[in-house]
Amino acid sequence: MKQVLEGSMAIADGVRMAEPHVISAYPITPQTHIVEHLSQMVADGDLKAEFIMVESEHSAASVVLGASACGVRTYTATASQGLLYMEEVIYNIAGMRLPVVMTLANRAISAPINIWNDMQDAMAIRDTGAIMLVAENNQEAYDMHIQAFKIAENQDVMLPVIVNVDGFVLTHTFEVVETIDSIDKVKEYLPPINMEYKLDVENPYSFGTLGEPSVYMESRYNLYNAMNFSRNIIIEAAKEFKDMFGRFYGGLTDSYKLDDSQTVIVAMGSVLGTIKDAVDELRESGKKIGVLKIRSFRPFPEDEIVAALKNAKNVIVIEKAICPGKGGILSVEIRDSLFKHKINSVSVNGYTLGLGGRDITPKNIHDLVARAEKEENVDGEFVGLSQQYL
Amino acid sequence: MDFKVGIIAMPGAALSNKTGSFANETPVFKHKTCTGCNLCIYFCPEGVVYGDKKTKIYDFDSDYCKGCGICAEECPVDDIEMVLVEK
Amino acid sequence: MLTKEETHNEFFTMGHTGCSGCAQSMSVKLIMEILGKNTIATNATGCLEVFSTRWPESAWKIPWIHSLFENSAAVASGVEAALKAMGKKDGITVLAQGGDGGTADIGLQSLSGMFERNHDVLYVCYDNGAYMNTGYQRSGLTPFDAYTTTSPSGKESFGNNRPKKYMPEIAMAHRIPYTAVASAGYPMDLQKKVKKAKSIKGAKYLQVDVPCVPGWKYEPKYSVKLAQLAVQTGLYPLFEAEYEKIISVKKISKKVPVEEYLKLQGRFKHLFKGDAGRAEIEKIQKIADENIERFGLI
Amino acid sequence: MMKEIRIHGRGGQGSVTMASILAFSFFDDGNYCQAFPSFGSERTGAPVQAFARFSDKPIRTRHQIYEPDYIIVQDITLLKSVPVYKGIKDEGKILINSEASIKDVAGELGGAKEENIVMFPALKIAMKILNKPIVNTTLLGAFSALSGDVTIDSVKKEIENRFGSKLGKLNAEAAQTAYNYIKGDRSGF
Repeated sequence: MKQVLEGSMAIADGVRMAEPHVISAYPITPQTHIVEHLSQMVADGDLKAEFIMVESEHSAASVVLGASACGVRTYTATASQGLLYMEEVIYNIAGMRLPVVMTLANRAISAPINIWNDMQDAMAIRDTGAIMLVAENNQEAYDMHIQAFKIAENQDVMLPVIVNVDGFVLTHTFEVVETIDSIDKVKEYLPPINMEYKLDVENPYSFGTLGEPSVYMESRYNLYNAMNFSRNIIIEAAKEFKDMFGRFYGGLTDSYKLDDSQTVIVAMGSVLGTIKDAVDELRESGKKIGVLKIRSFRPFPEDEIVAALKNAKNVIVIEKAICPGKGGILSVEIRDSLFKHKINSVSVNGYTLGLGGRDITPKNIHDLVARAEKEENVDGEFVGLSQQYL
Repeated sequence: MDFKVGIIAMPGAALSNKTGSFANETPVFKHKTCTGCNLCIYFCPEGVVYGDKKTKIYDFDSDYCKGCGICAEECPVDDIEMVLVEK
Repeated sequence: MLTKEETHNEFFTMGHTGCSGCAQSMSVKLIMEILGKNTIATNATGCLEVFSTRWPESAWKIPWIHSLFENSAAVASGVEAALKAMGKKDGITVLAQGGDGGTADIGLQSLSGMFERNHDVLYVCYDNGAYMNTGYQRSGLTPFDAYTTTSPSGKESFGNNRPKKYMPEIAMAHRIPYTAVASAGYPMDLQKKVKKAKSIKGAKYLQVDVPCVPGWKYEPKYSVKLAQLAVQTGLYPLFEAEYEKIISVKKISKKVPVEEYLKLQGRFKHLFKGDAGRAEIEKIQKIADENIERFGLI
Repeated sequence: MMKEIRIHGRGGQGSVTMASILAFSFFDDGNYCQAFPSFGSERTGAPVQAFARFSDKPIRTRHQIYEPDYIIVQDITLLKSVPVYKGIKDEGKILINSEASIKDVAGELGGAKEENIVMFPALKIAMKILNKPIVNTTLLGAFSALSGDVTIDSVKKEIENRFGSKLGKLNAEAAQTAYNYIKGDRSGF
């Protein structure tokens, strides 16, 4: 059914369709509406789940860790500082191969304190071993949460999945979302969770043992392999979803007007909508330009990126994060992917925009397209700074 | 499945680790004054002492005894003695 | 009758790598004997976790999970929630475990949250009065004047300059249904308290005094003796509380001067040099006397 | 075609509610829609903005609205502190809650054309019907009449959905009265 929903409501409803058994959360802007909606669903009896409102994000993640280890479906959500406080536990969840699903309402990091959107929080946890998907709009956010459980719980993956949704820009925006009417259809897509190893008094395994030097690397290697393998599962989950529900947003990446593009804009998340509109305008004026959307940031879609960019001249990476002491993050990874495939005909220009909720406008996109034609391998340059504050 | 490597251990698998080799001393149950109080069983940190309250016959599992000497120290009737392990 | 096979402790086995004379492993053995098969345990990072689960070995024959240092209580909350969600909570005890650092310092927040939400979990703090797993650093439960590597004695110091944090009273302040303090020196008393905790629904806190051979610096055979002396001096009062009310205390059978307790331990040996040390021992005696008075131990 | 609305108000006046009711109403009329706040940490009384878009095609863009087709001002005092007219399209219409006449604000027009500004006594209507100085629903009725881009029936339906039966009916009545007022029927006064 098509209806107008606030992003947070859409996400909560997507989570409800997956019927998690245990939800735990601690409030942080802009994640709050999601968990408020979920706790209301539990209070109203629309979702049968144990909802544990904890005393910190560290415990929110720890509660779902403990519950997940018992073999039930679990969910949590956070943002920004909350995520950083959770980070230790996220490593642990991934290390113990527990299929927790989590929403990250992307938000800037202190200091200065800032509640608005960017993706610096996500970038801070990119090596935790969690799969990181990024939603472009609230429809995709809704659908992606259902897919996330399927990916996480795949027997050969067994990793946490973090669904990134831009804070406020998606979580607090009302727009049309088509929800799924039949929970049975979702069940058909997403079968009940079935973990081979769990905390069970009949089969009493020990979880989270001491991994001495003789075994630690092997355990990390297995995780690393599972993450690599998850590429297939993410793509499969998207395709199966399309077959069943008719909606598709790409596998690890998606392309928009790429075929003959000399200039390609690469981005992830909600800014893609604004970029696509700007690209339509540029196309009308005769520019050969297209868009590559990163849908899965971890695992990183190296092959897809190389295939999409190898014939381009200019690549513009629009990134809402910065690595002090280096530059861009996504742009560096893209450049590395091309380098590894010995493609040196492409100039990859990384630009930093939209930090701490700074609006990214169509004019920004037009300006960058003009700039990128003259620049070469820009490394995370800040765009749109106010000279008066420097 | 591969992911259990380093993470998940089988129940009680520690029994394969014979900690008896830690011991420098080992108890000798003299069976002279024993009253069958069972304190040696209670107090053994490893749980290696076994025996019977009625017969007052106690022994220990040398495969795992670390030779701490608590049983001898706490025996209220001095019926346990620690002796050096010959290595 | 216990046979050789049966002594292979059913749910917490031998073969772990705890120190010779470890009072913590003794306590775990006693506790698991009461809790039995239908128990799921969580464990904070610490000695117990390290010595009982060196992969691929595990001394546990119950489902057991270690996550991190500070989240044993939160992980246990999640385990309890999952059992509830599956309709399996009845008949299964959730046991959360931590050392004194993992409980009263870094884990205090998650423990407080677990208490506050009154999860049906028994939390056991094995209190050996310092961070023994990392090599004897001071914790919030390190006793007054004890030497640790981060509260060393020296020309200007008699060791840890603050009294032990009274953790059981912090637990009681949460108005949880049951709080108890026990000791490795009194196994029947410990098991009685575990039995009682097992029968009560809601959050339970049990703190067990577990002497530590390398940390306290004594001969392994004195583990029990020291645990008993801690009680008999009044330095470690054993009691039970329901909600905010103390309902029983273990009376001291024969009051022992603290000196008898201190002199057996290397961590207090700096107090036995000169008049200044003597004055410090007086201060420790005062702590013991105050406990005796406050808890009515005699 | 996509049209954009920017709402200026103060924290507590229900600007975000207004934008979201607009979105629901546009949807009821068969359009795609989008509504979002200026994502501020503003507290009661501070100037806030809220935005709404509608289109016959799915809406992708997510930037804030700089060149609106419509501007709605809940509180005329904002004119002194906030450039409320900024970016208004040539033919863009501005709806201001005020009993003042257009001449009273002639000096604060910015780039806006006088003939595109509608001064509308929303507060008076709200006080009469709701007995409360909350003008957002009244302004929604006026907007429906002024723009012709959203039906008053949809607006009233979504107001009732939002506020429940009793309060919803009263607010819908306020919207209808405002609608009639703009359409020239001042019988309610």
